[in-house]
Amino acid sequence: MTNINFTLDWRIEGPSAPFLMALERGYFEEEGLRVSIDSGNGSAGAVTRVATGAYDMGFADFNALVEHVAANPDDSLQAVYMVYNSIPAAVFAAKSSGIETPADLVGKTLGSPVFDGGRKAWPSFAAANGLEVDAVSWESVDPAIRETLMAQGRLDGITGFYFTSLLNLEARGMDMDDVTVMLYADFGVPLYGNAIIASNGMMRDNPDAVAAFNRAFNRALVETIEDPATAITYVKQRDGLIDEELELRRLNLALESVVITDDTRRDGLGSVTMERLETAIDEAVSSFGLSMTPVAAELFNMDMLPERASREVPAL
Amino acid sequence: MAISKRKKFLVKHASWLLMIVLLVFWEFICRALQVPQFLFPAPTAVLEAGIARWEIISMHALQTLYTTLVGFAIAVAFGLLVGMAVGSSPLVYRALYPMMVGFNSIPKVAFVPVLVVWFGIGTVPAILTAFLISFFPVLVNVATGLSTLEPELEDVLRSMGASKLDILRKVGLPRTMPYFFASLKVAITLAFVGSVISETVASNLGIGYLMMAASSSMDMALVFAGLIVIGAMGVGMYELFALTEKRFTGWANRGSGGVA
Amino acid sequence: MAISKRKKFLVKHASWLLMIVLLVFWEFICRALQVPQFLFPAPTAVLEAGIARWEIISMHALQTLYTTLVGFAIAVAFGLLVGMAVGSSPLVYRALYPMMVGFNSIPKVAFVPVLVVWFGIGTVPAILTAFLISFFPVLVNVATGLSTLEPELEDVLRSMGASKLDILRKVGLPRTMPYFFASLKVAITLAFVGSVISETVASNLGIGYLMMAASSSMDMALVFAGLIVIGAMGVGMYELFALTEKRFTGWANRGSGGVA
Amino acid sequence: MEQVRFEQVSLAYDEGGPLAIQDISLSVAENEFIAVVGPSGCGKSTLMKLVSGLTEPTEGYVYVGGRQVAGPQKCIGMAFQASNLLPWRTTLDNVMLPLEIVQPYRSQMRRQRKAFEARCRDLLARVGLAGNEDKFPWELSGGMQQRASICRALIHKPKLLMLDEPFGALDAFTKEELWIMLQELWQEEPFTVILVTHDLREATFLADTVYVLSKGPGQLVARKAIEQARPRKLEWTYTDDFARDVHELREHIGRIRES
Amino acid sequence: MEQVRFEQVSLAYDEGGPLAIQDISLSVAENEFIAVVGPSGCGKSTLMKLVSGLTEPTEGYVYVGGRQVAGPQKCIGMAFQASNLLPWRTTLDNVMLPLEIVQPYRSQMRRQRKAFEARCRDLLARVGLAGNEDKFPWELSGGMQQRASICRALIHKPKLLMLDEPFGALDAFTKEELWIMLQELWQEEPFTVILVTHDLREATFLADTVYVLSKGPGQLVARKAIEQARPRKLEWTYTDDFARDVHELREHIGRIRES
Ligand SMILES: Nc1ncnc2c1ncn2[C@@H]1O[C@H](COP(=O)(O)OP(=O)(O)OP(=O)(O)O)[C@@H](O)[C@H]1O
Ligand SMILES: Nc1ncnc2c1ncn2[C@@H]1O[C@H](COP(=O)(O)OP(=O)(O)OP(=O)(O)O)[C@@H](O)[C@H]1O
Ligand SMILES: [Mg+2]
Ligand SMILES: [Mg+2]
Repeated sequence: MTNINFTLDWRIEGPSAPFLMALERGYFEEEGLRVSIDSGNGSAGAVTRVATGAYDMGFADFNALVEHVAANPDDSLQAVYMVYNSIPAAVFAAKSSGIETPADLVGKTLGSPVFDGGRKAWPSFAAANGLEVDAVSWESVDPAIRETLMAQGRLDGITGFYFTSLLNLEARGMDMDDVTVMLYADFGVPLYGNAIIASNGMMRDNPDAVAAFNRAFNRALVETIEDPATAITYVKQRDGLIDEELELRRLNLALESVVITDDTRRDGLGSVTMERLETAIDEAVSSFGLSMTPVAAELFNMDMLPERASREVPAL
Repeated sequence: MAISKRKKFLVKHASWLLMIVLLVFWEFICRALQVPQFLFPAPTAVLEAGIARWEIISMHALQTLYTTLVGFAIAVAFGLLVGMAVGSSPLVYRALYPMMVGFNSIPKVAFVPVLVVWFGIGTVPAILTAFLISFFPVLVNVATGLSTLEPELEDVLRSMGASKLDILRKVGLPRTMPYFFASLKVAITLAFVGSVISETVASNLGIGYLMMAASSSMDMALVFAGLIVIGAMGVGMYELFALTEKRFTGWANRGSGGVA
Repeated sequence: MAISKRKKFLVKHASWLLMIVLLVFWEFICRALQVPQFLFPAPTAVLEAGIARWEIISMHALQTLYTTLVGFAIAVAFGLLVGMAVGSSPLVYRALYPMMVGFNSIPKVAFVPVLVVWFGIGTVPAILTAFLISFFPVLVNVATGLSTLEPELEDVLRSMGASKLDILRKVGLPRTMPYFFASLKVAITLAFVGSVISETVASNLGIGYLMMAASSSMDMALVFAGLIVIGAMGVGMYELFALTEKRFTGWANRGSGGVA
Repeated sequence: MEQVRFEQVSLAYDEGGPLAIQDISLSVAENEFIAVVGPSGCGKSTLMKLVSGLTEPTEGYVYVGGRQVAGPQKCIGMAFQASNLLPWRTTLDNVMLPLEIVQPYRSQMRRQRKAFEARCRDLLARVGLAGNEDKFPWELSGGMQQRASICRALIHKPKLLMLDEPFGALDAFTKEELWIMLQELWQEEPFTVILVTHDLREATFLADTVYVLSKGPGQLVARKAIEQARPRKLEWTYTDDFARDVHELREHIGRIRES
Repeated sequence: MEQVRFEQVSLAYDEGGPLAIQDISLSVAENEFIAVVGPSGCGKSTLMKLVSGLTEPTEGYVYVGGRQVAGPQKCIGMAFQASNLLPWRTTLDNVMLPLEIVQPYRSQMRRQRKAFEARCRDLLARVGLAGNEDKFPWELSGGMQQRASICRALIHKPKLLMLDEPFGALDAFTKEELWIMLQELWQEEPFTVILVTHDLREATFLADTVYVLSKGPGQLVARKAIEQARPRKLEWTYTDDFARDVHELREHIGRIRES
């Protein structure tokens, strides 16, 4: 048995379902792994946790990984399974502010925390849609209140994770008919989303365990896609606090928007194409203003992926 | 006599009465201004949420209470010791004080990620954060109490040939008790803040985690129920100190009638 | 005599010496253990980052200093007033104290969103958070100082037919000064924590914002530079109090030689 | 006219506890100088607290200036047994204190600060504390503290002066000088004085009337008028006449102790 | 053998400030009973602090038991001018304090607590404080506090007892009783006593030698041996013999004041 401690990107929520399912159904154990899963504190924080060796593996933002490796070239962290095939970020804007298309954003005020993926990737979004980078002005606000401020009309729009902010806006009484949603992936941003990453030491000492982890996870992911409602029960089991209905919606939104995409239908779950990966890395480097460009092949390790057949997106 | 009895009753139950008044006021505001539930839920909603999930809440509350108390205990011991050093030695005073003030101006939440790397998430960082955030008031008050000790009282002991340690034990510390207990009231609140904050950043358990989880599922009533449980635990601890305080600082409170 | 002079020198410069020792130690640890830069940068790296960006840092630092000081000033005024009420009246003591302890056990960061919704992003929530987090130590210490006032001294004033207010002004407050200044040291650190925390939640300016921005671009050296600037401002404020304190509580510190 | 009046006053510090003084009735005329003597712990200081309204009687009534005492009085100067100087004020500022509190000085304080200060310095010089005005209380010797405290009781010319063993820590000569000083002040502008003392010579020399309290719960056991004319000279204390008066008081107290 | 010795001792509280005492040389034999008298503020309490090592002389040397004084002494019992009882301890516990600090009592404390307590109660009863053992200091009258403080100085049978105006707040009878008690204790098991007092009768009655200090910076101006045999009786104080001794001291002090 190999021990692996694993950190999630965020708190236990709907999208954590496949990880918890793999754990609860014993898929990890079957692969000879003893896995413990902890909640996280942000998808960039997860990179740090794994980089420092506090965790063996984690579920982290691929772009944060790019950033980390660019700043610390000696660290050879690697992504091994691309769970979110595209960055889940989106711009949400109030139609009442007259925003229907990206061009309408010019001169408007958007709010989000400085570390928000959507905000950081804004230059990509702007470039892809023919906007100046400083076309909008930003208010830095905590994730917990950006939707509130937008619902109150204090902000014209926000950036945020699609499946988080959407639900939050609804909960604050906004009608989705009054909101323009611009998912980055739909508006020409090629960035990838969250991936499973593995520490330096893991990749060096025990690559088999990493591959095994991926197999178990992949199995659970496929089953989650097939039956999200059952998958959510594992989340509820782990954390009695959650609202099952809400988390099921969140999970479904995540699956629909960033897990099941044209790319994954074509190449299977978890994989990337080198071509897009290189573009995505370049895009991240220019968007975040990084000082160097990490090598794509070193950032994502294709060898850890389960065989292609098992990664087929199930037909529903 | 009847008036005095009524007054006594009032004094005795003042805290409850005020609390009830405030709750009613809060409820009223929420209803009158139609404050949205996701911003600031009314007490009835909070109560409902609290009762519906009391088992989960109490599990998390116990964890928080545990980490808080351990961190607080370490903080009190450390604060007492360093406070004694600072209060008795001008050298230590000069050397340590500015440093400590500087250190304590820094939000402790900045250290939690570092603690997580060293100790993993969960109990240990919460304990350490509670400790780091709450030792300072104890230190400051103990140091102040000792350094404002009347030299006349010290002389009583010195004239008997008492050692520095004896003086500290027999005069310094008893004289410092009012300061010490004042600091405990501040420190316990900070200890709760510390462990909750650490839990929001790095834990799967505890009221801090509960609050984050609840807020990410937009259950503000539960968030507030968590807050209120923290507050209630704080009050509980306070009442405990108040009992002990009476024993140790009764002499100092002799002036103020019914207070101590 | 030579020894005493050396000792005086040591006492006078102790804080600098200790700080230098600690910095050297920190640098050594970072190098020896090869602590990764993104976790805990070495002082040299922090210094470098600080010098390279000093203009930006000082702009943010000024904002934080401003919000902190305003919040702190309100906290001191409020803490003094309520502390006086709590310290002089058993009824207020009983009614308010548990409530206050409960309230202060709650992490203030939970209120920032509410404040932001009411007052917008930026300065006002930072000031209010600094206030909310830092008034309690002042309140507790002032209340304790007043309630442990020696009745003999109070009687001196009462025998002249002084009003309650006179007694408070002429005996209560002067006697409470050592408590008050002790609490200022704690309160100022908390005020800094409060405004920084509020800035991390919602602001486009201030060290809190700077730290968030720096950490989101993984520039830990800059984060630590921010932390250190906060610490330094804390120490600066402390030195200011230390000067004032000497004037007001010299009488109480008469015992402890060079300390006050 | 009557200035102070006790009507069957008793006091127990703790409810239901032992009495500190018991069933005391006496009356002090305006501008009378009385002395109270009695064994240690008999309740003399307690008596003072009752007059000044710092404590309330458990039974009976106390009147000052014809009004029942309910709370602290306005027209009183009091020197406590322990000097109780405020440690954060210099000697001068301690003596200034009543002028900051008591009317009419209080409202004149702003304009006349300098004059008041001079007045305090004068008084301090009269009790031999010239040059110590800027010292803090803990820099004074025991006797010096006591003298400063007497100044504080006198400075605002109270209508009723209460002195609780004011000269206990002074040597015989200083003490006698202050007796003379006090008598002079009293004759210049008369006021009522209640003096608690252990020194029977002091009581005899200064007072118009001496009251003797019994041991235990203090009860009035004797009242002796001293008939000697004013101003009394120190030489009088060497006369047999004086010695007889002192001796009579002494016998009263001696009798208490035996009983 | 010599117990205490001053060699040209001067002391200024503030560096370069005025002297509190100046150029004092004296020596106290073992088991001698000396008294120090002098005008208020002349430096008597300062002298006591020097002997007990609470302050260091600015010039000169102080020896106790043949050793130069450097810091607090182990064999001393001291009653301060202000009683300085610890407010958080009951009377009994205040008197017990030395037994908790001083050897050999300290190490026997655990086992013999009961016995020590009984001893304290006995002593308290001897000074007339029976029944007040469990009161806190602020519940005692001034004179009662002073008596408790005397007990605290005596309880551990110090080799050198220092009393700074121990009987100042007591009435004449209580005072005389305590004189007798002190003399008895001293005769049972002799020890050295330094007594500061303003009462010349007290000094004469109790001391083997009386030292007179001058005003201002205290200097030794007279030393008078009292030849009367022990045990001295109170009756002696009514004799002309006694009166003459007292008068002589009085004249010494009188002369100081005039100069
Ligand atoms: N604050 C108090 N609480 C309880 N008991 C007290 C208090 N003050 C005084 N007593 C008690 O009341 C009695 C009288 O005390 P009081 O101080 O009036 O005596 P006194 O005549 O002034 O004595 P002395 O001459 O020693 O000063 C004493 O038995 C004392 O123990
Ligand atoms: N702590 C101190 N700091 C500065 N000066 C002091 C201090 N203590 C005493 N003095 C000064 O030293 C001188 C002598 O004081 P001391 O207390 O020895 O007098 P004393 O003879 O005991 O007088 P008394 O009979 O009034 O008690 C006084 O002038 C006093 O002002
Ligand atoms: Mg008295
Ligand atoms: Mg003295």
